[in-house]
Amino acid sequence: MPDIKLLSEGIFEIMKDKRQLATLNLDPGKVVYGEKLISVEGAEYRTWDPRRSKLGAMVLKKFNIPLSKDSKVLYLGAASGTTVSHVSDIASEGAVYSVEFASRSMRDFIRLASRRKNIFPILADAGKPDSYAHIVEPVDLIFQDVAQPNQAEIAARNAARFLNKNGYLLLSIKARSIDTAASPKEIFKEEVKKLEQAFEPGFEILTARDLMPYHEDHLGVLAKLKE
Amino acid sequence: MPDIKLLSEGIFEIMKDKRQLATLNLDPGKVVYGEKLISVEGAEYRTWDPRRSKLGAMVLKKFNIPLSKDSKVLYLGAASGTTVSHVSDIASEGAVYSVEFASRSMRDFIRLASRRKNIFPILADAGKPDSYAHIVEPVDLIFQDVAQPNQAEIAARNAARFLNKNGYLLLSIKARSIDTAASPKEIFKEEVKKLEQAFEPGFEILTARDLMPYHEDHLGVLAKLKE
Amino acid sequence: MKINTWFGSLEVGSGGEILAFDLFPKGIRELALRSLSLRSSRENLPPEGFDLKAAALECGFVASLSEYYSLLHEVTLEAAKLQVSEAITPDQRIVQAVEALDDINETTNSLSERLFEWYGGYFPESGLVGEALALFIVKYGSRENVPPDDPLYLKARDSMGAKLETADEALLKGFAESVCSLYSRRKQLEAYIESSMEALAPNLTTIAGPMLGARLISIAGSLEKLAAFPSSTIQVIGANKALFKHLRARAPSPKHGVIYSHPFINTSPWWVRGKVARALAAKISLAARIDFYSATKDLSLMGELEEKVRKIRAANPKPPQKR
Amino acid sequence: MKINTWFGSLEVGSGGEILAFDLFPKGIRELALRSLSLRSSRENLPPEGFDLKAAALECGFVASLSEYYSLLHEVTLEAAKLQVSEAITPDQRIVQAVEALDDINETTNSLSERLFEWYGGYFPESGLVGEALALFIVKYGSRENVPPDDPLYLKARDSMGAKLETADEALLKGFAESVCSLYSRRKQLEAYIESSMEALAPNLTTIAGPMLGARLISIAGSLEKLAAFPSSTIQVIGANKALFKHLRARAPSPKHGVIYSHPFINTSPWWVRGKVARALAAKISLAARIDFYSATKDLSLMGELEEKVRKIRAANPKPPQKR
Repeated sequence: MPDIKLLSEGIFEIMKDKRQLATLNLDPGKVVYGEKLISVEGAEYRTWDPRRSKLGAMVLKKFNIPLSKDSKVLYLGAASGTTVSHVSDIASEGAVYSVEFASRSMRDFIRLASRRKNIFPILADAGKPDSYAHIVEPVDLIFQDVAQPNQAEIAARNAARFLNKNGYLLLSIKARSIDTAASPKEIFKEEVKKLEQAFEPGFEILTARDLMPYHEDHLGVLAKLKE
Repeated sequence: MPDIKLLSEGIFEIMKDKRQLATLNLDPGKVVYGEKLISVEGAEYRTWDPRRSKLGAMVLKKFNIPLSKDSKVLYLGAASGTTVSHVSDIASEGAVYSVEFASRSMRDFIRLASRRKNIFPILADAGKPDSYAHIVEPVDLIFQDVAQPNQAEIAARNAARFLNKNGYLLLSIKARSIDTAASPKEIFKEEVKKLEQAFEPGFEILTARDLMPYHEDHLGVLAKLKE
Repeated sequence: MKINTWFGSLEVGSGGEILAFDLFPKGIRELALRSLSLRSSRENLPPEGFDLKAAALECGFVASLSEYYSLLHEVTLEAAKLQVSEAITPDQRIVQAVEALDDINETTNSLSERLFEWYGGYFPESGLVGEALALFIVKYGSRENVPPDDPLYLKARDSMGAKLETADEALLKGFAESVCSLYSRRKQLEAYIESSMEALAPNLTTIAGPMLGARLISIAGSLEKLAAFPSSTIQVIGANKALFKHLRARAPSPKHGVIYSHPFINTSPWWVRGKVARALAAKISLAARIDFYSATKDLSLMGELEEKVRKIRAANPKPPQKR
Repeated sequence: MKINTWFGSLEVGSGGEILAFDLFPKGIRELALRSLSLRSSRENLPPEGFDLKAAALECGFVASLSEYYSLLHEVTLEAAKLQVSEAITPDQRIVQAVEALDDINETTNSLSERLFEWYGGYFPESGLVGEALALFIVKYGSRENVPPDDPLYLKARDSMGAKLETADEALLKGFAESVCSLYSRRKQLEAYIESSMEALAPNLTTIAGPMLGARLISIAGSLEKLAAFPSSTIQVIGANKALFKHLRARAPSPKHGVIYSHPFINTSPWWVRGKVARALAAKISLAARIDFYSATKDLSLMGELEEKVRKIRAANPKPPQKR
């Protein structure tokens, strides 16, 4: 029988052939993006590939992941739902408001969302939080992976409107989407500074680590609102 | 008007935009493999790309090229005729016996041979010179580019049967076709030794140089029969 | 203060207490449509941190949290589906056709080469390539079937090609038919792109030609994005690799991307191509903007560009001297 | 001493002088055929350094050197053409079909993906892929044409896909037709390869199956070459990259190349696959040799292999313990 270790609420490490990250499948029997299903004593786990998920990589890079089974989450940059599906597994009794701007990705994401009651798909520009203010409630976590040059500003605007006082921001910064020419290190320094100071409300950075070897030139950031 | 320099009998360097190797076209107006035609005072030159021809590279690597307008040549490894066409230009009143083993290449080569009276196509294995002994006369030069592991032996056998006492051998050795694993330097040393000693008749090496930057891991060799 | 939510309009006091409300009917589709109509309203937004679900409970819109989430799930899903169904705009349809054409071109070339190589074993002297070869094979199969009145009769009769067996002939004919099908697909796609471009972007089509214009839209992603690009970007669209190299390693800035295929550039002498590309890109940018914002045809654009190119060429009759 | 030349048989003295001769008629084709027949003769070769053209002049076969060269040019050309026309042997025809099939597979996949992506904008819920999707589009075009008795009727009616305009429908139908044409081409090629393999190499076909057998011949270049390979080579045919790495950089030797697709290997547990591959390669090598040298079907081959594989599996019921 595979060896199972709890890494964080709802997030497991399963030892079967090799170490694998996994969540408990909220939609038993169904696979979302080609991942493996592993059944152990009646529970079904879905493996989670950190190379295909920034959040998965953050888990393995030992970030504190502020997610529990009744978390309310605003997920910016849902894409076709690879990572959202795991967030939905973890926040099984919570709510995952999932914003995605590309209608092509939303087409695929809808298939996932229609099978999971805790996902609320929103086709909108994450840079314009007003456009979904009539839908989204205050949340405990904003996860953001939008690959936009103004991502610090986007995070601040959404946090101002939706983030609870004690809530967290988890952010993935892709150096290339800020500036294709400058060095990733410089970019990261600059972006962290922007998060701290450039916009209202400012953030307090709790953790900032690159996501190597799972993602090249990506910085993961955990932050909360400045008091 | 382009500047023209004679490098060796029948071989020219034309300065037009850049330095270009060329021969006088024996088949005016016709192009063989996409090369350029340059007309100067009624004479038509065909440019000769050293990156597509071992012999062309040998010219630029300052090998003595023992070819004149009435040379008799045995060309082993004619392929589809890129280089043979230039040999045919140079030995315009001579004879180019052209051996090629692959019927697919011969199909293309026949198109070239049918337009040039001094080319005699022979679909045969260069390792079995007896099979064309009833056709080929004694020659002044054997040019060999066969990419076979036993190329030293092939050269010796053909030289024994067809090469004039004062004739020359021009050989291109591709390291990869001898051994894919050993270092090219080692291979070249070994092959030169074989040419000198391993088979009857032995050769005297006159020149041996790599064909960089035109061909990687290729050695060009000029040799004559031992006295 | 009045605020709009997905389930109704509320009148909220300064402490956040609900003073009055006007709830929407509970139909999924209707709620979805209302939700979509609220997207762009700049007024009556809920205040920061406003708890929508508590308000919905308080107004009696739903009886429980689980009803709230269940309804919101259906409504957001329906709204997203409605948005997706409207996402395929006329310029997106052109983009799809351009992408399909690229695939068709690539596969047609690869299968044509295979056919040439394969049939070459049986009739290497035909001198035919591409669609002409495919049509020939569909018509005759073996070269033995070429009749005396065909111009290729003698070559077929005297060919050094191998004899084509019946089973292989059927195979080659079938393969050639597929190749012909791809060639007619190419023509159909090109005709579609030409007529769609004329309707969607008449000015861009005049300046760039329908195929180049469509390719520019396709690489930009939409006509809107193309219209928003500065003309210096349009000049190098499609030269991504060279541009990236330029930004990273200070290599020379690329002079032109896909617009290189425009006859004004490729018929110009090399030393004025950069200048012509700059003029062309500026006019393309203008044309795309007119097309996006007004969609009326400006008949003077082409004449202005021709005049500009004429002047550039006249001012630079000779190549620059090498230093 | 008697010697054979392309223009006749000569009787030559010890000093090289011609004592007698028997010249061939001067017809080009006849001379070419005679020349070809002399290729494999091991006897009566001209001595080393013998001057053929001087002899031809001396015997009066030609009146001048220019006549000699002109005639030899025509004769060698004709001989080469005759050889080329006979080069397409039954195994070469199979190789051509395998190469054509590879091209068809690649293009079919790429166009199928494009069709899936493109039509997905109009009916993303269809759940169809590949040929089934292409056939569906050829049949119905827009999802609005799906009749109530079709199993996809409800999904089509409620789809979030965009409305498909007439012009785009025609485009998509045409594209789907081309894709269908490629799928039927695939089937035709596979059927050809199966029947040709059964005729050319019945034993190889029994052991490896027709498609894998054909692929092995194709990569080897011919049945003759495949029959000449040691079984250790057959085991790794198609694993060129891994093999090269092994030779260059002392990476582990690859265990199997294209034979990996054989059911005996891919249904075996991973820890016996290397052993099974070795047994299979040995039997394939034997089969190819029987096919090349005798072409009679050996009915015991398959039973022997099955027995061998059974034994390997029985002897290794469990994975090796990790150290």
